[in-house]
Amino acid sequence: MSGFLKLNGLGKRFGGLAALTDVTFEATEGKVTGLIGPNGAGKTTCFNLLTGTFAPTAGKVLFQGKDITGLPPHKVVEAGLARTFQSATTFPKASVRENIMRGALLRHPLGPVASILGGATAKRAVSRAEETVVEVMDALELTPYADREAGTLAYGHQKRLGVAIGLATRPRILLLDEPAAGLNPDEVDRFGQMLTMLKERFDLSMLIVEHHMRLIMRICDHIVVLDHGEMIAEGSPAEIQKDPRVIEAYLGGDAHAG
Amino acid sequence: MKHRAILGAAALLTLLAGTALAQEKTLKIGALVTQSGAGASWGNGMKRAAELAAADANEDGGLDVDGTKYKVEVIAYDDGYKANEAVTAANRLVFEDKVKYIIGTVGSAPILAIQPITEKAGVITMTLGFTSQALSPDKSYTFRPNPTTGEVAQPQIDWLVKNKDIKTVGALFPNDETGEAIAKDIGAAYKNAGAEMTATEFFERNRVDFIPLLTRIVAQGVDAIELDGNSPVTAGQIVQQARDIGFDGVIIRTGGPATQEIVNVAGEDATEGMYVHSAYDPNVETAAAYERRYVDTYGDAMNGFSPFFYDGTKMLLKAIQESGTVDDTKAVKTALENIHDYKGVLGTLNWTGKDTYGIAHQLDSPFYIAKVEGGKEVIVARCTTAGCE
Amino acid sequence: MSTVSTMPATGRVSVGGAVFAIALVVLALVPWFTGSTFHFHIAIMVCLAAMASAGLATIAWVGQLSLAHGAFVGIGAYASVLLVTRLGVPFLIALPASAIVAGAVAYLIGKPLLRLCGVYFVLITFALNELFRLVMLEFPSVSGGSSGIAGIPKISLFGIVLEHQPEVYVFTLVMLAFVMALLWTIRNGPLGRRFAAVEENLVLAEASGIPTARTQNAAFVIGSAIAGFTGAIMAHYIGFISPESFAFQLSVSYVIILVTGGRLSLAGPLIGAIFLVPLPEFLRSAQQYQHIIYGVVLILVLRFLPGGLAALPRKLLGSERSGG
Amino acid sequence: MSFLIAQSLVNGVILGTLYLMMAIGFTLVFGVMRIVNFAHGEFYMMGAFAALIGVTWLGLPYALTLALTVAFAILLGALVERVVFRPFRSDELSGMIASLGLAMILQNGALLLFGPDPQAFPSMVSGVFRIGEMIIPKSRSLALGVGVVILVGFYVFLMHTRFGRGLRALVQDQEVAALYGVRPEIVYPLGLGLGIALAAAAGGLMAPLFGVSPFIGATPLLKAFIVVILGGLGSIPGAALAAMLLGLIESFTSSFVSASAADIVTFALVVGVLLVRPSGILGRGES
Repeated sequence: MSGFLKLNGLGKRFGGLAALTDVTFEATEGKVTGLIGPNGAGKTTCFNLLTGTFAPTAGKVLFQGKDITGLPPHKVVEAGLARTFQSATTFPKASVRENIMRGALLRHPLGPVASILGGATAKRAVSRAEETVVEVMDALELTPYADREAGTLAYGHQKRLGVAIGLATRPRILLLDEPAAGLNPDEVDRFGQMLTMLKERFDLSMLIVEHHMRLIMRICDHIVVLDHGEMIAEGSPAEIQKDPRVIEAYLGGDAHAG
Repeated sequence: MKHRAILGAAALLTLLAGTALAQEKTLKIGALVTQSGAGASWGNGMKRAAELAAADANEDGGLDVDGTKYKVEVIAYDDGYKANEAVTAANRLVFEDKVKYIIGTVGSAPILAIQPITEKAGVITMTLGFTSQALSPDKSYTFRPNPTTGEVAQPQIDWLVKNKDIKTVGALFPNDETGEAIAKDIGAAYKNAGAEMTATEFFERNRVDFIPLLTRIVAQGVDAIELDGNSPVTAGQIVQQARDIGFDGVIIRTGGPATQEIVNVAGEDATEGMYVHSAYDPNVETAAAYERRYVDTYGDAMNGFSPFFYDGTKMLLKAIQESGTVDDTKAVKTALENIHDYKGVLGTLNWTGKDTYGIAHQLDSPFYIAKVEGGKEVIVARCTTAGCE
Repeated sequence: MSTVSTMPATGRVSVGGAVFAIALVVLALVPWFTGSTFHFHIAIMVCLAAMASAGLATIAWVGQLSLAHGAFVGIGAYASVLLVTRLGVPFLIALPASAIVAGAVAYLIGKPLLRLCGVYFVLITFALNELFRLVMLEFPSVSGGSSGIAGIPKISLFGIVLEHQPEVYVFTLVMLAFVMALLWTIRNGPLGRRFAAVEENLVLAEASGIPTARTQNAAFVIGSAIAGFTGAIMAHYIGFISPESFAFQLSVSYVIILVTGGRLSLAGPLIGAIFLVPLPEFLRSAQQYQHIIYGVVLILVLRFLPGGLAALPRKLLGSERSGG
Repeated sequence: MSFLIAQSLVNGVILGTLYLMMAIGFTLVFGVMRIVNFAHGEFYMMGAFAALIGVTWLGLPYALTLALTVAFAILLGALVERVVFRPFRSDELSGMIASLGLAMILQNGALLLFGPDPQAFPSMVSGVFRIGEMIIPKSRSLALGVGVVILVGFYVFLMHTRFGRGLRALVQDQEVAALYGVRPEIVYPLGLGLGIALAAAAGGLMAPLFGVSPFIGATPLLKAFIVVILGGLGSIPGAALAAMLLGLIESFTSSFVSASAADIVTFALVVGVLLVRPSGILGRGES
């Protein structure tokens, strides 16, 4: 296997402090990979290294055989890795439709003259991107709110809009940063179902960082566990639940068995 | 919006009131001076000089021009020492207020910026701006009623170099247009007098710490330090800091009357034995009287340039009377040029500058070299442009 | 507005827009009604301030602020004056050239600096404005040093010299219309969409595939080029420039105009300039309070009218919508 | 030559201490409130005027005047935070523009009250210390001594009091600070108060050396800017390093080359640091 998304000996130091050390795993194409660990385990750091927010101090990230280590976030997205944010993150002053459009236009690039002055080329690009917008809105059940200002939506809808913007960039893999944060148990369940549906409909792979164990155990095919910046276990949900190192890490730290 | 409307109405009323007053013949003089920011002390000195001169004329029921009495009114606008704002104010004075005479500007940049307007419109300006470009034959409506370094430096420096046996001089100047112009004049004057300005430093106008610069100058073993071109406070700081690091040579201020402020800042000990340019002899009663009147009227210390502009405005009013017209500025200009041996508060005044500027629009007034003793000026030599003794 | 369906709908305010447009035209004609040369001069200064502030607005549209805007006006002014007086280039060529010079300098500065976001960039532009002034003072052979350059030739088009204020006003008005039209086009095109995305949420914009640093630099370059363009016209109208003419205070005055007018709307700089440039003429009697009034107005507008005066009608009508 | 080097060293340290007092207050206000305070220089100016009023008008002892100035500045800071900055807590850009407005109000208010003319400040001490060939004016030694005492006091306060720890937590991370029970209603006003008190203290200390006028705030503000750009915004160790570096560079370049060279070298350094390490020597960056 040439590898889909591969982390190879990834490490990050802030000043003298190691936030992440020698993390190596692979997210397989067409699967959902979970990244878990207690607070301060380095999940967010790992996520930020993958998405280009920070450059790693050691190791490599390979995506479909291509080295994407240290690329800026917009290049990472262009390579086919879209991300969502922990809190509801939207363009608050634009409509839902416009929010998604801003993601969708990534796949319809323009030359410098057309991007400054607009014109027929630019209009064509927009109308082509419109197809993606309609499809994504439909998939995330946001069509009824198409013309609402994003900042006025309910929290749950804003979170869905966040996923919609990511999806509109037509990624191969969607990276989700604690998608269940701030949702009530009912919403979490529905969110889980929606993710499974999206995975089929858009032929996606996923990498999820999450605290919410029930969600993780239900939707993940493969789980990676971090503690104190190091990888302590990896395997199927069933294997992970039995792994003594994982249990110890969680009991010793701050358990989240919600 | 409501407030704006009220403001507008108030402005309109003021305008109407203005027109009503204009029935009794008004001679409007613009004062385009710096009233905000660091140049404001000069600007106030000039504006108030014009006001005091106007008050003199109005005391006798107005300025008598060919049988008609004119009430003299000073309209003051601020230029903030900036060229752009000076152009706006000049446009307003010339085209809106229809002013034919302007006292101003303070700065060199503003005068150069407004001259295209004033010269074209034939508006007579009296500027303080030290730049040599302010006066030239093709700018025939601009006068400068205060001596600049170019006028006073040579005779004073000749005298000091000879009498104090000075061979090398160090000097510090602000790196603005005034500083650079003065540095050039002073440097040449020392050279002509047979001395050499061996150490010259330029600094940002806001600088307050001179010890590094003085350390360098003093290390070169200069006989004297020149302070001309610096504001009174800067000069005071330089004196204090120079004495602090042990400089015991002569300190000279060839221009810029400000001895009292320098003594305030530096203290009597540090200033003892300094040689300064003085615009007037305290023994000349008219000059002292003007200063008392200024202080009594405004409650502030008088800026050293104010008496020049008082005399300058008085000369301008006299020229208007002599030409018999308030509108024909060409005639007024000629009359002003032809004033000789005017008895001003500072002494006998004349126009000079034909050789330097190509036009005799530069005031020539008596001046003095004084030595500071116990914080007070003591006149040691009297000077004209021809020399000191 | 635009035919692009996904842009925020502004059809509702089109009546207001028409009223605004008519008001602008009437205001632009005021000097001819009064016939006062002084009013023509003020009108020219309003146009120049609006133009420069529109450049600053472009930078504000990506959520940035440049405190070196005055310096870019200065770069344009010096570029044009040197081209015209030293190389004998016609003004009509020197004018776009000065915009290009200012834009190029902005590009070189913005490229490394716009990797830093937020206030850090502002802090640095503050220092850059000062650096411009010091460098110009250091090279008197180019800049005329602190004495500046006087006697700059007036604006001339195809051999016709614009001697009088009304002629200069017409020219400036046309140039302002040109700049505003350009900005309108940009705002409603793909780049404007990116600007809005970056302004609203920089991190999300980057994660949506928008190269935010490059987008911000594009806005900085365009805005600074407009500043340079303004500077060229200003220099040839005023006839005098010196490093002090483009000091920090000039940058601050553009910030005040922009914030008061409305920093995120297209009309903001226009409205700000129309209100604030003539204001000192009304405040002559309260001259010493003038700057205090500016300071208070600035804080009050930020606090109670964050969209500036441009947002006032909408606010009064009780509508919560922003943008436009 | 060795005399010049030693003398420049002493001058540079004195300048560096002044810059440090300005920059630490500035960077603290940024760290706590995320506001780039353009009015910081005006608080230096107000400190100088407060000292002038205390010493020459009221005839109070210098030390008491300085203490009162600091107390007054803390109260003023708390007031300014409430009235001007509080509404802009989540909006860095608006807060910064508001501080521009505040600076205009303060400077022109002082102009209205005291007039444009610089005021003379009587010397507190006169004479010099001589160490070998080296000369240190006593007035500067006094300013240096008091400045160091204030800075050390501030350091102890920041490192070893509950409130100081709260401030540091806030500078590190707003959310973490909330977890540790740092209450913004108290910490914000006092943070701003402390920041501007340092500026006012610097103004009061430097008044006898450099004079007093409504316009004296501009230079210290610019120096504070340069120091935090060099050292990294929000970094106190960075500010300390950069302030000393700036003081020494200015002093040595002024003494060995020229004053205008000192300005150019300073700015060249700023540009150089920005190109190589845009977030400052010890800054954490923000991208």
